[in-house]
Amino acid sequence: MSEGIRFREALGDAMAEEMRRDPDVFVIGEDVAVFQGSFKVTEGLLEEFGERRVVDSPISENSLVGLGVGAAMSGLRPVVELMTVNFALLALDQIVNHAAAIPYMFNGQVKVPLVIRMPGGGGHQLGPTHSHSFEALFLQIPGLLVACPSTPADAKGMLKAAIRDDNPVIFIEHESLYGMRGEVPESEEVVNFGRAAIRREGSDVTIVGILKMAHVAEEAARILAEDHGIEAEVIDPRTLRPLDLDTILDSVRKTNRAVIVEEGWPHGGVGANLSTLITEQAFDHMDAPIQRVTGADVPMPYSKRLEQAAIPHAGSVVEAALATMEGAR
Amino acid sequence: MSEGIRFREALGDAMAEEMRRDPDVFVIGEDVAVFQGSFKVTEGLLEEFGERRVVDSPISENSLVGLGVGAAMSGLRPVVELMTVNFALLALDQIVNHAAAIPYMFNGQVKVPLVIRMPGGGGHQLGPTHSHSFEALFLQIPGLLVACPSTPADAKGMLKAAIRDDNPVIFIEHESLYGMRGEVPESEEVVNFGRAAIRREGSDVTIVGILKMAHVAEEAARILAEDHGIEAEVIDPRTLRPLDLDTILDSVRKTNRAVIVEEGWPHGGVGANLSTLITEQAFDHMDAPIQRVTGADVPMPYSKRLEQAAIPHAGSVVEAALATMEGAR
Amino acid sequence: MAEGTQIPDRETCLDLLGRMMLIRRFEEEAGRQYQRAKAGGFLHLAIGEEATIVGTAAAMRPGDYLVGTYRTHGHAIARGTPPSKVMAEIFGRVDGTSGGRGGSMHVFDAGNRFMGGYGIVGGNIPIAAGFAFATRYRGGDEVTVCMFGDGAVNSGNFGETMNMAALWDLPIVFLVENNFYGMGTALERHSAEVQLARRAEGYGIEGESVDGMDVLAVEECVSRHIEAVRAGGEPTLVEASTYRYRGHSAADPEVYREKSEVEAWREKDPIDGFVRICLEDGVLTEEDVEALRQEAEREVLTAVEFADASPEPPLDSLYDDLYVLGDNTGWYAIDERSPEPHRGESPDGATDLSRRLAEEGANREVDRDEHARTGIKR
Amino acid sequence: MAEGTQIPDRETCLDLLGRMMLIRRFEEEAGRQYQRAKAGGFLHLAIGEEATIVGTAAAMRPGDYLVGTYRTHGHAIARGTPPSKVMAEIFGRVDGTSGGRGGSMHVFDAGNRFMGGYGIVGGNIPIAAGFAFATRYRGGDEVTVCMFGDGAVNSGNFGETMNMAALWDLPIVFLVENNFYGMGTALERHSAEVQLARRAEGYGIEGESVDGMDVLAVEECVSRHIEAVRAGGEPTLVEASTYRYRGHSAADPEVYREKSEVEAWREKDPIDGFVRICLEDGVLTEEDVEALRQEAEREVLTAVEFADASPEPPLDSLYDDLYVLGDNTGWYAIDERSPEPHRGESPDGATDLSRRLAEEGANREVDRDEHARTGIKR
Ligand SMILES: Cc1ncc(C[n+]2csc(CCOP(=O)(O)OP(=O)(O)O)c2C)c(N)n1
Ligand SMILES: Cc1ncc(C[n+]2csc(CCOP(=O)(O)OP(=O)(O)O)c2C)c(N)n1
Ligand SMILES: [Mg+2]
Ligand SMILES: [Mg+2]
Repeated sequence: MSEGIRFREALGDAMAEEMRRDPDVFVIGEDVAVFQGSFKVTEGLLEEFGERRVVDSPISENSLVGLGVGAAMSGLRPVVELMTVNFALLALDQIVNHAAAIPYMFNGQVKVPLVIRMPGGGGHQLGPTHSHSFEALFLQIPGLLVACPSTPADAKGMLKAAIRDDNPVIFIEHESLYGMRGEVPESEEVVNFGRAAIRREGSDVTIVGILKMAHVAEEAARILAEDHGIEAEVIDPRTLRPLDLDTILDSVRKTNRAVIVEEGWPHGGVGANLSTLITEQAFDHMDAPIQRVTGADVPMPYSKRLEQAAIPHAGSVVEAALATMEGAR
Repeated sequence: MSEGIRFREALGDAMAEEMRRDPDVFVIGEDVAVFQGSFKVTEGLLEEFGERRVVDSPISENSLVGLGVGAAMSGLRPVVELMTVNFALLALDQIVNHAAAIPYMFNGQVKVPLVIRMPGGGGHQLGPTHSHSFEALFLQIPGLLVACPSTPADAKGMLKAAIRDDNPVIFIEHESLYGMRGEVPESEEVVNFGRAAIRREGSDVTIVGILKMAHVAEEAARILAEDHGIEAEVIDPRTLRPLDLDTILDSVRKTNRAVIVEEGWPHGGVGANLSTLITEQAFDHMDAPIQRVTGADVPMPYSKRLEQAAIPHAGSVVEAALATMEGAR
Repeated sequence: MAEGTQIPDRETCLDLLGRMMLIRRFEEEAGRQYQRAKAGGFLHLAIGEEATIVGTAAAMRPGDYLVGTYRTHGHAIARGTPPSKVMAEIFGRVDGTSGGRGGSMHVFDAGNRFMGGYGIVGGNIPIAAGFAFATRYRGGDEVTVCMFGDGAVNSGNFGETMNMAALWDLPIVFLVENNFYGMGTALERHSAEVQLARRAEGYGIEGESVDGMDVLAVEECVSRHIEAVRAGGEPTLVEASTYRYRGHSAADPEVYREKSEVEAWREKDPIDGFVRICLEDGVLTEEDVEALRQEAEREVLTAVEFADASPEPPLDSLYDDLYVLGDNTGWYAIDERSPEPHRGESPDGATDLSRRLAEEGANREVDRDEHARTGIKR
Repeated sequence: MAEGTQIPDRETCLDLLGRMMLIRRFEEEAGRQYQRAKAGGFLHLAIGEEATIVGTAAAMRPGDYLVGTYRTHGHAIARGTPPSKVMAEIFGRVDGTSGGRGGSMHVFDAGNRFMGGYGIVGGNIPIAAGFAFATRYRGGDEVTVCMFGDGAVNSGNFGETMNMAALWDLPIVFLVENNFYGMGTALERHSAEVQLARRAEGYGIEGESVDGMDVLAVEECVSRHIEAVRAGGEPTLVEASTYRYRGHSAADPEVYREKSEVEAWREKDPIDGFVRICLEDGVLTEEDVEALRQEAEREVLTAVEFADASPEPPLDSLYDDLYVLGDNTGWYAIDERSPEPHRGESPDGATDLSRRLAEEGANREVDRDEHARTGIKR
């Protein structure tokens, strides 16, 4: 058993600390209170903060988010948990046409300091309706911030930053990471958005990944080093809006090669966006086409075998990295 | 006044012809019947086909689409009109978790031969909630087909193809094009998906655009030819799923330069996807970074001045094309 | 007018009538200005619905929250927003309530607790519940009134939010402005139960119908509901029956109803009716009414002048207020026309190329196809 | 059991009891197999709810449509789907009802008119209305029964679809399986009105509550509603009060309810109760019941064997049935692991690299964190 606290505890701690610090912070969502959260992220909050500040919601996603938008416009700081990202589709009108648009469309008269937390991703055989990776959908929307932590420390620091932020924040958590342990710094540490983390330094190829794929990227980098003598630099952008493109560009200008790994679908994905931004701004530095490793272009199948075949693994990332090396001229 | 029939009439004709041909085709949506369609696309249908086949819906977008999904699973061929694409956010759960997923998740036991028509786009001062371009959102979703016609002939031929198709089709119409006239071939002409149209031939730079931006691309090409002696090849992909990448790649391999123009937002957009796909497959042919011209990264402002500043115009496309020429080595 | 309604004092009558006349005149003028292309987009006028609007606003305290739809010029004005700022918004100018960003559908005036202005049918309903939630959370005594159309009761948000509000006893009054049409679809063609107040029953709360053409009846009814809620009662649903004389928006051919139906409703005109009883009662004189008419005329013409004189938003404000800048968001966007991210810290993020192209776009003759002005609009 | 209910004939009793016992045994076994990691994902068992399921199915004709949620193993079996095919689906195998693509939440059997199996709460409701719409469109006499939980009545779809169905007189019966909890949230904590049948009132249609632990009462009530609808009546809402003995899904710590509450409901067990009255009446003997028990045992063990023997879906089926191939869709996807678009026409679209990497992923030891098996699941 490794050191530190679990990812889910880090998130719970972040909420608890912010709730202690600021009486305007409250948590609302389906089964966040009595049930203690469907992934136990809100465990203990009801006991400490009571029903007023930890609120179980009916299964009414669009109105749940809309209520959060209104409460945020009134100056509260709601942390809305959508049970999973899959149900965010039901709330997309409130997210896009309301939360994201309101500060702009009302000319800055009101802010929407709202956090929408949602677990997502595949790998647990939840099938086509319950395994989505929607990062690529949210990053499109101006007016939102989009956070995708991959470590307990980031989970805590970024959630605290999100709660303190005055903008609507989409906060995506990967269900596979909840059990992961890691060292988490002392309480007041905040991890501000828009600063990518370099998880490993290297000069041969840049590998970019978020959420669970940040770990797959690291695993691939280890294999590349051990089996192929290739030193990969691994970057976790941590937030997709704002995006710390500079750190990625600096790396790519050094390595001249890049691989992007994501769990979502290939068309119009996180990788397509990053690949385009990198190519636009570092065209002359690229020695080979950027490789993307993405989830398969299908609704996620339930069968374990098919599901695993549809999700990227380190082996694919290694192959992709090797392909960028082959492509060198 | 130019020749031919209007875009909206072409769409209306397509529906009427398919309804005459196939008794299982019906039209449902808000104000499609008595009101004759909010953009008059369904004008006359109620009169010819009656209330059974031309159905006014309550303002209940998610259930409206869901009802269409169920009816399609029962073997009917519903043409659902969402009054505008902006309201599709309310129906996204039925579109993504149901229409797109069902054939796959039920192992091909049922088909979902559903067409969802929706007008979209900006330019009419409808403000932040009513001016969206969501092509980039829909093209991500495996299981959907995505059509974006830019001429009356395509509008008619593609809508007929969509209605005859056994897959769920997202059919996006640009509100600014409804009044456009054009020659439309005789009735049984169908324009199958997955075949890009080369709107103008040229060898210096490839310009790709859909919907209204297909016309902006053509205008830019005229300016490039007249003012700069540059011959642009203009390609309208027509469908984003399936995507006729081959035609685009053939062009780019000839011109070695590309500009993509789209009305939607810059992050994760149609352009980002295309740019990545082109770069991946024609990396060695690109003499300059692909240029994207996109809508501004803001909710669409109402003010005419701001709105026009947020929407791409031919001038920007010309600048972008010139930039690809500068970038040549 | 309802049997036995007491005519209020002179000041109240002047206030109610004045507000209704101002709103009526404002709306007529907005329609005229729209025809003259001073405004773009959609223009949803509420002419005929003034008693519902003013009666409701009159029942509210200054601290209460009013939430409306995309047909809310009058609602904002009834709450105290200067007509000139509403007109400037319709004109898309910097002095508009929303700085010209929102337009006619997205009027907003936090100062007067007119909390919008929402273009998505039903989208305003949960947001209003959020205001009420915040009030209860803080222990305040403000009441939120959320107004929406008969068409909006069929939106998913309606049922979801009614349940939440009733479940949590939120201090909110839901008010259906039943004008018998959702666009071109008549009430009985869009709603299974046409007595919309009955929609409350499934949530175990009270519903009541009121004559929305009678400003006193509306004021009395809504006051009762607001004060019951303020006193800690459950949320309620009020259905006000009213009518819009004009089309759904500026260019609605109105094929879905008979002229005679419109005429019949005009007989019940809320302003004419109220003038009549005030004169009959003697609380007001013809001269009072004429003075109010002139006052409305003056205010509305001033509003047009003000709006006309107000500048268009400058192009370099395009990204303003997209984000609240802070520790997380030092910059906001990658614009399409410059390869550089726009740094929020620097007041002048756009490159010259970007600025020049944007200017070009903005100043360029707008290629309007026929439906933009005369044709088909919602 | 309800007063005065007539005990049906022997054959019917054997049928009802046999189906309930089969489903009970099936569910218990599915739970066991899940613990042994034969199944993945969520497993939502309906143990305790058999009377509602079987009573409803018994009221339906073969051509009628049944639509359920993600807790529907029993519903499919009650409609006639072989238990072995349901088990194979839970195991994720090719012989599963959905070929292993859908899993426990997405069982589907068009042949027996069990129309799914939907993981999104409330998502099944409008789809069911679509079936009913199609029936009415074609002039058929099939009735659709749409079942969903007490939690689902709060979803936007519920209100939207109730209105549409009532407005258009669709041939559909809505049936709430009220088991008093939506996950860990008790009825009175999620719904403002706890008499869920009352939710019908706002749509002007009839609602009725029935004892969902009494198979005869359910059968009688649902039959009445179905036949009224079939005869051209309006849609209706039936609320069946029932209970799930197990947690919401396989790993629910059940902190939200007392053991004693579960025990109290077990006293009303639908199978025990029905056995008792059948024995008391004499229509069935102890031997009959024992024979049914053995039959259920045999069928379920056969189902497990069948599921175990059924192959895993081959990797090159990953893209099958994503699209119906035709004139518009000759190819379907750009895969992540090969730069080539997959041509649907060629049976073998994937490149060797693609195949190899997929194999590797699929065969690789799955890195499960602790909650995958023992911890937190919905
Ligand atoms: C979700 C959504 N669907 C459709 C529309 C288009 N639309 C605008 S107003 C309207 C009719 C609304 O009718 P009602 O609620 O009765 O309000 P009224 O216009 O009569 O005031 C429709 C369908 C919209 N704005 N939002
Ligand atoms: C739209 C949506 N929100 C949330 C969930 C997660 N979830 C699955 S089942 C469930 C509870 C549903 O309760 P109820 O409708 O009473 O059905 P039951 O499980 O009791 O049969 C929830 C919240 C979901 N699947 N879909
Ligand atoms: Mg109306
Ligand atoms: Mg339940």
